[in-house]
Parts: sequence; structure tokens; C-alpha cells
Amino acid sequence: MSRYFRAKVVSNLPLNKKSNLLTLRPLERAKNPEPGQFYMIEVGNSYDPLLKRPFSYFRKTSEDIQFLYAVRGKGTLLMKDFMEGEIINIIGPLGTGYPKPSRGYIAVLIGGGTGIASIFSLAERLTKNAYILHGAKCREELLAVNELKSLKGESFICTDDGSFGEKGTTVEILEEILTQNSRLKTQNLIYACGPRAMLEAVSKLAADKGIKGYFSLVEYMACGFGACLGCAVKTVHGYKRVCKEGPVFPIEEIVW
Amino acid sequence: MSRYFRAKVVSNLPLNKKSNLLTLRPLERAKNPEPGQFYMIEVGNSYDPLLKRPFSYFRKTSEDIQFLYAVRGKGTLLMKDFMEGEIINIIGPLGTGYPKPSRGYIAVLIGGGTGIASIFSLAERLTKNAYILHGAKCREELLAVNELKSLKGESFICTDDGSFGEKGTTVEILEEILTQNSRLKTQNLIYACGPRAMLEAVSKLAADKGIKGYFSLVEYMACGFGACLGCAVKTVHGYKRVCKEGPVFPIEEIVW
Amino acid sequence: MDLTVHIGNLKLKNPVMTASGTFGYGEEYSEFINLNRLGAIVVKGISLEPMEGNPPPRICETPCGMLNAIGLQNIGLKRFLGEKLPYLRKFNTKVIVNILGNTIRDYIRLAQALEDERVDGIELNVSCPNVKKGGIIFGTDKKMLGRLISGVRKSIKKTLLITKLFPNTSNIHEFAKIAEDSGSDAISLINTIPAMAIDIEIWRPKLANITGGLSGPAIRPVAVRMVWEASRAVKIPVIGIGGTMNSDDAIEFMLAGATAIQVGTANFLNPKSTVEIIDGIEKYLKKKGINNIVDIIGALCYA
Amino acid sequence: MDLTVHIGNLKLKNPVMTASGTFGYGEEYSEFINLNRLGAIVVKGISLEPMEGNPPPRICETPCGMLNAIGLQNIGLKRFLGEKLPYLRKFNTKVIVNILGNTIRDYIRLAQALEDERVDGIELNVSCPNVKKGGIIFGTDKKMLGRLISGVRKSIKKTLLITKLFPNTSNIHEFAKIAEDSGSDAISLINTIPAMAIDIEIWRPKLANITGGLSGPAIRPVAVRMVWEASRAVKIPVIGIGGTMNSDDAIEFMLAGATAIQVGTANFLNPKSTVEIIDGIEKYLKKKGINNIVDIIGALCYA
Ligand SMILES: Cc1cc2nc3c(=O)[nH]c(=O)nc-3n(C[C@H](O)[C@H](O)[C@H](O)COP(=O)(O)OP(=O)(O)OC[C@H]3O[C@@H](n4cnc5c(N)ncnc54)[C@H](O)[C@@H]3O)c2cc1C
Ligand SMILES: Cc1cc2nc3c(=O)[nH]c(=O)nc-3n(C[C@H](O)[C@H](O)[C@H](O)COP(=O)(O)OP(=O)(O)OC[C@H]3O[C@@H](n4cnc5c(N)ncnc54)[C@H](O)[C@@H]3O)c2cc1C
Ligand SMILES: Cc1cc2nc3c(=O)[nH]c(=O)nc-3n(C[C@H](O)[C@H](O)[C@H](O)COP(=O)(O)O)c2cc1C
Ligand SMILES: Cc1cc2nc3c(=O)[nH]c(=O)nc-3n(C[C@H](O)[C@H](O)[C@H](O)COP(=O)(O)O)c2cc1C
Ligand code: FES
Ligand code: FES
Repeated sequence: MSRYFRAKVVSNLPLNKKSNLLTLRPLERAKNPEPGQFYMIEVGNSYDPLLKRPFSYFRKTSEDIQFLYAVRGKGTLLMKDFMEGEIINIIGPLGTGYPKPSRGYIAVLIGGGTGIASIFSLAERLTKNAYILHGAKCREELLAVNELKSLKGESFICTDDGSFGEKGTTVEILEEILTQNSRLKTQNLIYACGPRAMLEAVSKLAADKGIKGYFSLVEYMACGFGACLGCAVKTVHGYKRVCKEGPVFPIEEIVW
Repeated sequence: MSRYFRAKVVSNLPLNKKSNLLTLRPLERAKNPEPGQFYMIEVGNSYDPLLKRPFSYFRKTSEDIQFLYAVRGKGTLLMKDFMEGEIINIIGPLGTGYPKPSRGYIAVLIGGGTGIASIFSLAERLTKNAYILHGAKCREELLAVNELKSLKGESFICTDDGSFGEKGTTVEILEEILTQNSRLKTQNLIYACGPRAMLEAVSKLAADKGIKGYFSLVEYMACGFGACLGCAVKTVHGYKRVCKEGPVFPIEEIVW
Repeated sequence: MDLTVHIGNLKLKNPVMTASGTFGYGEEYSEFINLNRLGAIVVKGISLEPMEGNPPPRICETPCGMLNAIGLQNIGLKRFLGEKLPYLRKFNTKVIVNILGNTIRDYIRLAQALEDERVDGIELNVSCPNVKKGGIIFGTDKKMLGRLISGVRKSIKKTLLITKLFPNTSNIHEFAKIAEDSGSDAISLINTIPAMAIDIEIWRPKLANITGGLSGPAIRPVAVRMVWEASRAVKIPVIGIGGTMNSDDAIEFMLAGATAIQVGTANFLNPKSTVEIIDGIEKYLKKKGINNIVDIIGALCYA
Repeated sequence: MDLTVHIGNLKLKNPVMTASGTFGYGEEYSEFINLNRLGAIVVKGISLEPMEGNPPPRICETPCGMLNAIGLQNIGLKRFLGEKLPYLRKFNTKVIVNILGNTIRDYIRLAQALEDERVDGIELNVSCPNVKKGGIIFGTDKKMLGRLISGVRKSIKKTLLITKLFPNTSNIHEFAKIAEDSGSDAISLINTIPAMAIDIEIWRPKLANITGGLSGPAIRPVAVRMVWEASRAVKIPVIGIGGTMNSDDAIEFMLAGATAIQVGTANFLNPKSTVEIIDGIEKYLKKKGINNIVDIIGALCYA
């Protein structure tokens, strides 16, 4: 069961102007991913672009692996052209995912933008005592809204411009939640993935309130499996590889 | 009416295991090509492959330009993936095509393999006194057999292994034709495009019999419109550009 | 919006020039673009006598690049002046002539003849990797380079003198400094990188000349680094060359320290590249709210 | 079919090695391929003391290539010997250790310690472009390079000594010759080419280190040319490195004169690259009816 395998594109559906839902079916036996893990996806068959691109898995069904991706640069632009039936090479599952919350903890999950992909994989596993926050700039950039509704935990959706859900940022909602169940605040456990600005704000809030948690970080990657040392991020224990020790790190260990 | 224009893929149909018929519709007003001219076709939208690839036009219909191409390397492999509706950049018509035979001359046209594309554009214009020879290794590699039948001139088809048409090479048929109408042999005029070995053999035959004619040559090209000097071939008048002074050269001027 | 840049005494209406050897003598592109729009046209390298160039094959493709060994084929000074320069003169675009010789005397004679004809600038090709006798020794030998440049400098009065540098060195800043100290008004870099490809079916080099020069997007990161290093070493303007395919690439070179850029291989893929780059730069500046292009030259921020 | 090649006193079961810094300490690939199949494993550059490396971002992509400025992050000699070497020893594959130091003494201490542990070979990294204090001056200064190599040579007995050369020079054959004359058993080339990329949105270098080393298919034509030049200048074996993605590329290097090749960046795209290259070479030789791989080394035909 190799983590380097071929997969067939089952579908590649646009969710909004910028993002697609990609469903891949492994053609070989593949390992099951844990929440927060990711895959390196081949975006084309020339050497330009050269490297595979990292994507958190969004959902694992019995046969397929699903990804939510936004078009950002030339690699993701090529991914938009993936056609049903096309066969691509992928590597995964990779990295160290989210540790499960211990008993009694209330998990607060925050997915900013495409960060929801990584968060969703965890959200699906949590049966209770979970809040799931998803935010985006505007209605058109929200993702997986219906899927979020189907979760067991309580989900909150917000947009910067108020065009859907609450008007405001996930950080504002987080603050509210923490205030509401303030007696238990140190029993909250934050899980977040999203833009750097969001993570920094959440990190400050967490530090202020003495709440622990985990962030999934992004960094440019060449290999994705620990060999190139290209994806280093600074932690209190020195440089760590986002692709191996991460992408999930305890909030308090991250050096911004 | 720029020779650099966008065109839409109307169809891209496999003719046999190795070759396709590509039909492009210019999206801007485009010049009409002359027999023997060619186009530079963009094969992909990354920089690998980098350069456009040269292809003789096979047929010009009122709206479309058609090409016959064989898959040889990575550029033509990408061309096989051209999908209906796709838009690509092309440059052309380029180069100097075949001069028309003067009155009284019997044109003998020879297209070896995909060389038939270039030859066909001339064959279509000739109404009488023309022989058209097309050869390939085997039945599966013959091209445009039906289209050849519809021509006004007399056409001969041969395969090295005899799996279709006459068994033998175009050069052998050429010899027969020249022997049959030997009285007029200096009034024969040869036009040929095909593999180098074929052209060298035809060239020898033509020299022996004192027959004039024209070859369409191939050379690697970067620009196709005379700017890079990359496509030089040796002629008795020094290096000439295949893309500008050629691809068609008088047989006797070519230095092998 | 002001796209004007100055290279020595030349005022260019925009920083987009053509790279020698990739734009013929300009004519080949006149059906595709309005030549008046270019900052400058740098023509194919000219020698005193016509050169017939290398045998074919002269080019081949490599990943994101191409090799060429044209062998400096050119029509020679006389025919250039008689047949090509008059045509170029018709346009409101600066004409810079890339020259090459075997000796300092050759370069001087070329430069003087071109100054007499009032071309706008001379680019010394001391760096072409394709001919053994050619400029190459000047390009890799610091002393010779200094002597060549000062020789040419003294022999001409006011014509802009650009030295085009050879990329194959570990200390490009030293060569840049020598060019400056010897009287060059500007430097341009990089020329192609010596390279080679082999056809593994027939066990032969893909180029008849065995080696050739690598150009195209593949070399851009090397070129940007060299432009950055060179521009920090000298006060004269630096012209960035190497794999510029679009306006983003042009801007990258300018942020690294280039005052102007030359477009080479891109012209082959898309003969309209130069004007599309000019348009793209304008759009970028507008988006960024910058009125004067000189504000981005060397504007790279650190840490 | 015989794929065996000899590098100095080492007999490799095939010519496919891994390039330092792209294969970790081997372990990272053990789940993807059978490490026993490799000709040799060259591990990430080791220094006497652990190095923490450069701040991020450390890599970025360029056309058909990538830049890296890892900054020679490594766990240091002691932990390498304690934690990594025992693992590698379990395989029937030669282990070559890439080493780097600030002084000749550093290199000698590393080499001696590694010889004591009976590693199969030592590759001198005199050419890493990413750290100021590191080996770079050895790589571009002929005298220093000679002194370094003879110093190390004298300090070890029989361990294979490979010198890895710096590509940024106009005379690679001279560096190759110095390596040979100073007692190197083989040379390997090329290391990455110093390069740079800029994010034009934020006007900052894409790498925190500003410059980095270019690797990948983009550089292959440059590497093949240098291997060809170097292999004609020396009698010791040359190991070809740079943009080998598949067996065709490996064969290209060997035809140019390489006795073995190293696979670098390709491992990141496809962790099975090395074994697929071995299989591909075998297939190629079969198709060509060649029984012994040494028959293709330097077999390039001219004219
Ligand atoms: C562990 C991990 C999980 C990820 N999961 C997802 C996901 O589920 N959905 C999703 O849409 N995106 C995800 N990303 C980000 C995704 O990898 C990048 O958007 C993608 O690589 C961009 O490729 P490109 O070629 O389109 O962009 P490029 O042309 O390479 O660059 C365009 C822009 O994208 C950003 N970018 C490029 N590469 C990366 C990278 N490796 N990490 C972060 N940003 C990058 C840069 O800001 C750059 O300016 C994840 C990244 C990591 C590291
Ligand atoms: C004026 C002209 C007209 C042509 N017309 C046709 C045509 O109508 N139909 C057709 O199928 N082909 C035609 N060709 C050949 C066609 O251009 C090449 O087959 C094509 O460029 C190969 O591209 P590739 O990327 O697939 O091959 P590459 O990967 O570049 O190379 C694969 C092989 O193709 C051959 N090749 C590559 N480029 C050229 C080239 N420019 N000229 C000749 N051989 C080349 C080489 O032998 C090489 O080994 C023509 C060539 C020229 C110069
Ligand atoms: C086909 C070709 C011919 C060239 N001829 C010359 C020349 O005559 N003189 C010169 O100085 N540079 C010449 N060059 C180098 C280019 O001017 C330029 O420096 C190089 O191609 C890098 O830029 P690019 O990557 O944009 O092409 C030539 C390049 C190519 C591709
Ligand atoms: C991420 C990375 C790290 C590298 N680290 C080292 C190193 O520690 N020592 C060394 O000698 N070369 C190092 N190299 C250079 C490679 O060994 C090789 O020479 C270069 O990448 C060219 O080969 P390629 O194009 O196949 O990658 C490194 C290259 C990369 C891409
Ligand atoms: S991406 Fe290579 S080590 Fe993390
Ligand atoms: S292909 Fe450029 S001159 Fe002919």
C-alpha cells in the first residue's frame, strides 16, 4: 500500500468562481487519511509547473478522496482542466493531522476560506461538543455550506460583507463563543486552518484567554514527505517540517 | 489581417494510430495559404514545450484550415489532446510554397508519410496532367486515401509491405511513371515532401534523368517567420531559411 | 503615466528593447507590431564581413528553453548599413547595433562606422558562446574586456556604449565593474548560457556545433540574480535579459535593478510579445498606483 | 545485462545515485522504493555541528525548475553517525556522505570520522551557494580547492573521495583538472546554479535568503555541457547531476561522458524516480542490444 499512487478523476466540479470540488478515486489500494492530513497532487504532465501541489483532503468516502481547492496560480489553474477519467499521480496521506480532543473538551473548529477543507475532515469525526466556524469574504467565496449543515456539531457561517450568514469574521464569532461559555473556556480547544492574518488573530485571542489548540499551517513544498527540508516553519523547538511534523502544530509552539 | 491569430479547434480526429486530422477555424480574418505553405501551431499553454511547431496546411476550406499531423514527440503528443472548442494561437501562412507547373508540364507529386499534407494542398489545385504518389510503411500509416481519390490527377498509393495499394516505395512508382512517359521526361516536374531518405533517392533519380522539380524540406524551427536563423539549410547559394526562402526549394539547389 | 527611462544619453520611451539575434533586423516583425512602440531595437550581431553561420541543426528545444548555435550568421557591416539601417531609421525607435569582432581593431572599426551613421547605441557582444574565434575570450578575461571597452570608448564620441556580459562566471559584479570603469555607459546581461543536448537515439549532439546557448524562461532565475548582483556593483544602468516572456517577468528584472529589459526568445513564440509587455507594464503600474516607472527600478525590499 | 560501473575503488551495481539534499538520509524513501536497488545513496550534506538552516520561505518554483535555500540544515556529524548511518548500513547499497565545512580542518575532521565508520565514499560539497561562510570560496577559487582536496586526501586512506563542482565558472575543465591532480577519485557536477526570483506583488525575494540554487530540468542542458567538458579534461570518473528526470536524461549524461548520475529534484516529484530510471536504462540497453552499460559512457559521436 504505497503512498505514491495513481488516481482517476471522478469529477471536478466548480463550487464558485474560484473553487472546485475534486473527487479522485485511487487506482491502487491506498491508506486512509486522518483529519488534517494532506496529499501532493500532480497538476500537469509537463515540467512546467514542476512540483506537485499540497492539498488537505476534504472528505474521504468509501471509494474516493475529495478535495476543495481554490485557483491561485498556474498549478491550480491547470487543475481546473482536470477531466473526468483523467489519471494523475498523487502522494499521500501525508503529514501529522489534528490530535482528537480529549474527553470533556469543547472543540472550536475554524476554517477560513479553503482552510475549511482541512477543518472539515476533523469536523466530520466529532460527534458532539463542537462548534464549526467557516468564514469568507463574501457569499461567493463560502465553501461546503450544505455539508457543514449536515454535521453533528453547531456550525456558524460568516462573511466579511454580510452577504451570507453573520456579518463579520470567524475571529469575532470565536470571541463570542468563548465569552458565552466562558466558565469553561480553558476546556475549549481551538482547531484552525486559514489565512495567516486569521491565524495570527486567533493565536492572540487564544494566548489572551489561555486556551490551547492547533493550527494547520501552509508553506511551499517540494516533496511533501520530509525529504527536501523546504517547508520549514519556526517553532519554539527550532525549524519543523510542515509536511512531516506538521501541517498541524500546537498553537503555542508556533513562532510568528 | 495579421499572420499571428487565434483559432478555435473545430475537430481533432484520429486517422490512424499515429496521425490526426486537425481542423482549425481562425477567429480573426486570416490570409489564404498557397500550396506548400505552413503554420506554426501552439501546442500547449505552459513553457514546456516552449516553441510552436511547424505544420504544412493540408486543406483550406472556406472557413477552416486543416492539418494532418503525426505524433512524434512531446509537442505532437499534446496536440492529440486538443479538444473541440479549445482556442490556440497560430502563425501563418508562412514560407514560400510550390511554384505552379508551367503549361505543358506534367506534375509528379510525391508525398511520403505526413509529407502528403504539403503535397495535397498543391494536388488540389492541379486539374490535369498530374500524378499523385503517396506511400507509407503499411496500410495503417497511409493518410488521406479517400481525399486522394477525389482529385483530378491520377493517384497511386503504395506501402512498403504491400498491405494496401502497390507494394513498394514511391520512388519505384516514380521510376515507372518516368519510364512510361519517357518521351516527355524533361517535361515532367517533380514535387516531393517526405522523409529525407525518400527525398535523397528522388533527387538522385531526378538528376540522372535530367528532371527538374521542387522539394519541401523540414528543419527545426524556433520562429517560423525568418527572425531566428535557426532553420538554415545548405543550398548552392549558401544557407537559406526553410521558413522563409523555403520550405520549398528547387531540387538542384539543395546541398545534401 | 511615464514609462520613460534613460540609458546613458539615450531617452527611451519605455524600457522594452529587443534582444540581439531574436528580432532580425526589425523588418521581420513589422507585420506583427508597430515598431514605433518599442523602447529600442537591438539588431542581430554585425561583424565587419558577412558570416555564413553554423551548419544545421542550429537549434533545439530543452525544458522551458532552447539552445541555439546560429554561429553569428550576419550580412556584414556594409550590407547592414546599405540595406537594413535605412529601413530601421524610418521608425521613431532607437536603434542599437550589437557588434562582434575577432580583435579590438574590428570592434573599433565597427563602432566608428556605426557612429558615423549615427546609430543610437552600440552593444558589444563579448559573450557569444558559439564561435571559437569570436568575442568569447573578451567575455571571460577581465583584462581583455577592459582593454576592449576602453579602446572602443576612445574611438567613438557620444554614441551610447553598452557591454553585454557573459553569464558563465562566479563573479559577475567584477565584470560589471570593469565595464563601468572602462567607459561603458551601460551593461546588458545575460547572454545565453553555454549548454548542450544529445539525441540518445543516434548518440549525436542535437546541434551540429555540439554546444549552443541556452535561452528562454529556464534561465530567468539565473539572469535575475545576475542583474541584481551587477546592479548593486555599478552605478551605470543595467539592462536585464533572459527569459522575459511577459510583463511580470519584465517587472521582476526591474525590481531587481534593471533600468530596461530586452525580450529575446519570447519573440519567437509570440511575435507581439514586446508590445504586450509594454501594455502589461502599464497596467501593472496603474494597478499599483505608480506614475513613474523609474520608481520600481531596484525597488526590491528585503526582510 | 551488466549495469555495473566503477567509481574509483567502488563497484556500483548500477550508475544511479541520489543527489545530496534531495534524498534525506534515505529513510524518507524507504516506503516508496527498495533502497537495495540503488547504485549509491548520497546523503544530505553533513557538517561537524548541527546547522539549523535558513528561515522560510526556503523554496520556490521557476519554469521547469525550483530554487532552494535550505541553508545546509543538518543534524551534524554526531547524530548522523548515531542515528542515521546505522539505518543506511542495513542496505546492500553504497553510502556516500556529502560533507561541508568552513575550514580545511573541518573537512578533514569530517572525512576522518567518516572513514573510521567505514562509509563508502565522501563527497566534498565545495559548492553550495546558500551559505556565506560555507564551502563556496573553495568552489570558486582554484588554489583553495586544490589545497582542500589534497588536505582531505592525505588525511584519509582508502575511502572514495568525490569533489562536487560549482557550475558558475567559465572554465569547468580547469576545476575538474585541479580535482584530479589534487587526489580526488572522481568529480560530481553540477550543483545548483545561483539564482533568484521576486514576488512582484510584494516586491520581495521569493526566498528569505534572497538567492538560492536552481535545480531541475531547466538546468540539464547546462549540466550536460559541463559534464561533457569536464569528462574530456580528466581521466577520473565524472558523475553527472542536474535535471535528470528519467532514464533518457540519465543516458544523455552517460553519452556525454558521465560514469554515473545522481538524481535530485526528480525524487520530489516522484519518489520512485531512481528505480524507474534504473529500469528505463535497462530497457534502453536491451532495445539497443548493448550488454554492458560502460559501452555508452562517453560514446557520443561527432559529425
Ligand atoms: C498542507 C497544505 C494543505 C493545503 N490545502 C489546501 C486546500 O485544501 N485547498 C486549497 O485550495 N489550497 C490548499 N493549500 C494551498 C495550495 O497548496 C496552494 O494554493 C497551491 O499550491 C497553489 O498552487 P498554484 O500553482 O496555483 O500557485 P502558484 O502559482 O505556485 O502560487 C500562487 C500563489 O499561491 C500561494 N501558494 C503557492 N504554493 C503554496 C503552498 N504550497 N502553500 C501555500 N500557498 C501557496 C502563494 O501565495 C502564491 O502567491 C494547502 C497548502 C498546504 C501546504
Ligand atoms: C515546414 C514544415 C512542415 C511540416 N509539416 C508537417 C505536417 O504537415 N505534418 C506532420 O506530421 N509534421 C510536419 N512537420 C514536422 C513537425 O513539425 C514535427 O513532427 C513536430 O514539430 C514534432 O514536434 P514534437 O514536439 O512532437 O517532437 P519533438 O519532441 O520536438 O521531437 C520528436 C522528433 O520529431 C522530429 N522533429 C521535431 N521537430 C521537427 C521539425 N521542426 N521538423 C522536422 N522534424 C522535427 C525530430 O526527428 C525529433 O526526433 C513539418 C515540419 C516543417 C519544418
Ligand atoms: C537565436 C538566437 C540568436 C542570438 N543571437 C545573438 C547575437 O547575435 N548577439 C548577441 O549578443 N546575443 C544573441 N543572442 C542572445 C540574446 O540576445 C539573449 O541575450 C538571450 O537569448 C537571452 O534572452 P532570452 O532568454 O530572452 O532569449 C541570441 C539568442 C538567440 C535565441
Ligand atoms: C532541496 C535541495 C537541497 C540540496 N542540498 C544539497 C546539499 O546538502 N549538498 C549538496 O552538495 N548539494 C545539495 N543540493 C544539490 C543537489 O545535490 C544537486 O546537485 C542539484 O539539485 C542538481 O540536481 P537536480 O537538478 O537533479 O536536482 C540540493 C538540492 C536541492 C534541490
Ligand atoms: S516539503 Fe519537502 S520536507 Fe516538507
Ligand atoms: S525558424 Fe526562425 S528563421 Fe526560420
